[in-house]
Amino acid sequence: MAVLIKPESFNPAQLQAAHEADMIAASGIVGHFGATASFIGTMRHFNEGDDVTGMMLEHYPGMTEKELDAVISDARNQWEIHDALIVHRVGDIKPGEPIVLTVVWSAHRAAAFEACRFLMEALKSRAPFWKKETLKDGSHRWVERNTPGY
Amino acid sequence: MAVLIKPESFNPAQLQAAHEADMIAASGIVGHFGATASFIGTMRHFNEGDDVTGMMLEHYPGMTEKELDAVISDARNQWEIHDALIVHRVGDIKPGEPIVLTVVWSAHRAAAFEACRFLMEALKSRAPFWKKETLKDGSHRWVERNTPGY
Amino acid sequence: MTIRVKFFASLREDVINPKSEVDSSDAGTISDVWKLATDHPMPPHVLCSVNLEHAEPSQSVADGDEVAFFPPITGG
Amino acid sequence: MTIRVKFFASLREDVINPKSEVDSSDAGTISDVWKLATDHPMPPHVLCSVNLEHAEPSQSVADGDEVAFFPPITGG
Repeated sequence: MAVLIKPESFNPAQLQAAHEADMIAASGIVGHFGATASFIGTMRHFNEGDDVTGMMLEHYPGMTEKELDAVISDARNQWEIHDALIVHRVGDIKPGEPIVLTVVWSAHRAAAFEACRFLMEALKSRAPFWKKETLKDGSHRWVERNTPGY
Repeated sequence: MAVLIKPESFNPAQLQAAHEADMIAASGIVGHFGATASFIGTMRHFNEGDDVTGMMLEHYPGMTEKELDAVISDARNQWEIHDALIVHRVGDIKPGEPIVLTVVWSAHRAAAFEACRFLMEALKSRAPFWKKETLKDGSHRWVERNTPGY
Repeated sequence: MTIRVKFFASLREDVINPKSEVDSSDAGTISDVWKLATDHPMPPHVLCSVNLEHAEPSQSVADGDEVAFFPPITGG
Repeated sequence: MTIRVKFFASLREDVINPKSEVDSSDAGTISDVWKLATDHPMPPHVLCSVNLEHAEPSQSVADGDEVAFFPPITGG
């Protein structure tokens, strides 16, 4: 189980592969999970009908990590999962860059899919991150709310 | 939209990244999707309580591709998705190797999650693949049915 | 005037000496194709297809069709 | 005998000259902390935390606590 807060751009596939390699090495078993579900949230170049050229992601250091750890604990209480990874970007972000990665490894696909989605929804409602967008005309605005996920 | 049948072991992250790079190049836009959901099915070293040392995946060439294309079409009719990728292994497989990859790129996470899961469930019920397991004692058995996914 | 017949997975192993072609003038439905292709009784959970599309055993077949029989699908 | 106070995101920009510490002997609840830290009225959708955990404005605070105020969360 791991939570990473990244102030620089990250490669989701690389972090997922590295975590998986560590997990396999730690268990000493090849083939102990059958299902891996992952989600990548990427910065779009538009939002609410406007062109967005950049974004600043603020967070509350300390509380962020605590909430993300709690989100993973909650997932473990609800589903049988082998491992989980949450990576979240902070700081200045450009369109096309990944913002968030959630991955769940499980024996079975239902648990992997459901827990992975749960991680995303839970972090979006609980983890203290805030987005400030830069629009095409150079103006800034705070994103006021998240879109519903279910 | 792409469907790949692989007779050799494949790297899911690499194929997902390659497809995404092509998609971005084709659209000419960076940041036109916000959500990428993916699922990897991996061969486990156990099933139904027994140690499994290998697996042979048979399929019905021609029908397989047709059904997987239809599964993607059905997903596009139900959700707004930018792109989708299905990769499925055939032939002799070892524990720890990926069997299947489904990826959906969308503007929104609900569509990405739901369509990705739909691809998996639909292919498991429709695409003509059959698994034959090799057990630890050298005996073989056909897998009789898939586990329910919802 | 033939219908091609294929068997997959456990059926391919279990059905002994099946015909790979049957005469289309003798076969009205997929069930008929089974009976012409093999002496085995058709197992209860067999799935079938005509020309690469899922089909019911009662479905009609025609000259040139490819009919396949297979056990429940276990991919993914 | 102090409570540390933090404001995040749009609140950090909107609340002018907030105090970063208030006297814990004057503050019974999180709402009291807001009133001691700034002259602004508390906006309707403000969220708050005590010691890095989500909390309600009516929650009690104690000496040494860290209280934070922030707008609706928009990560992920």
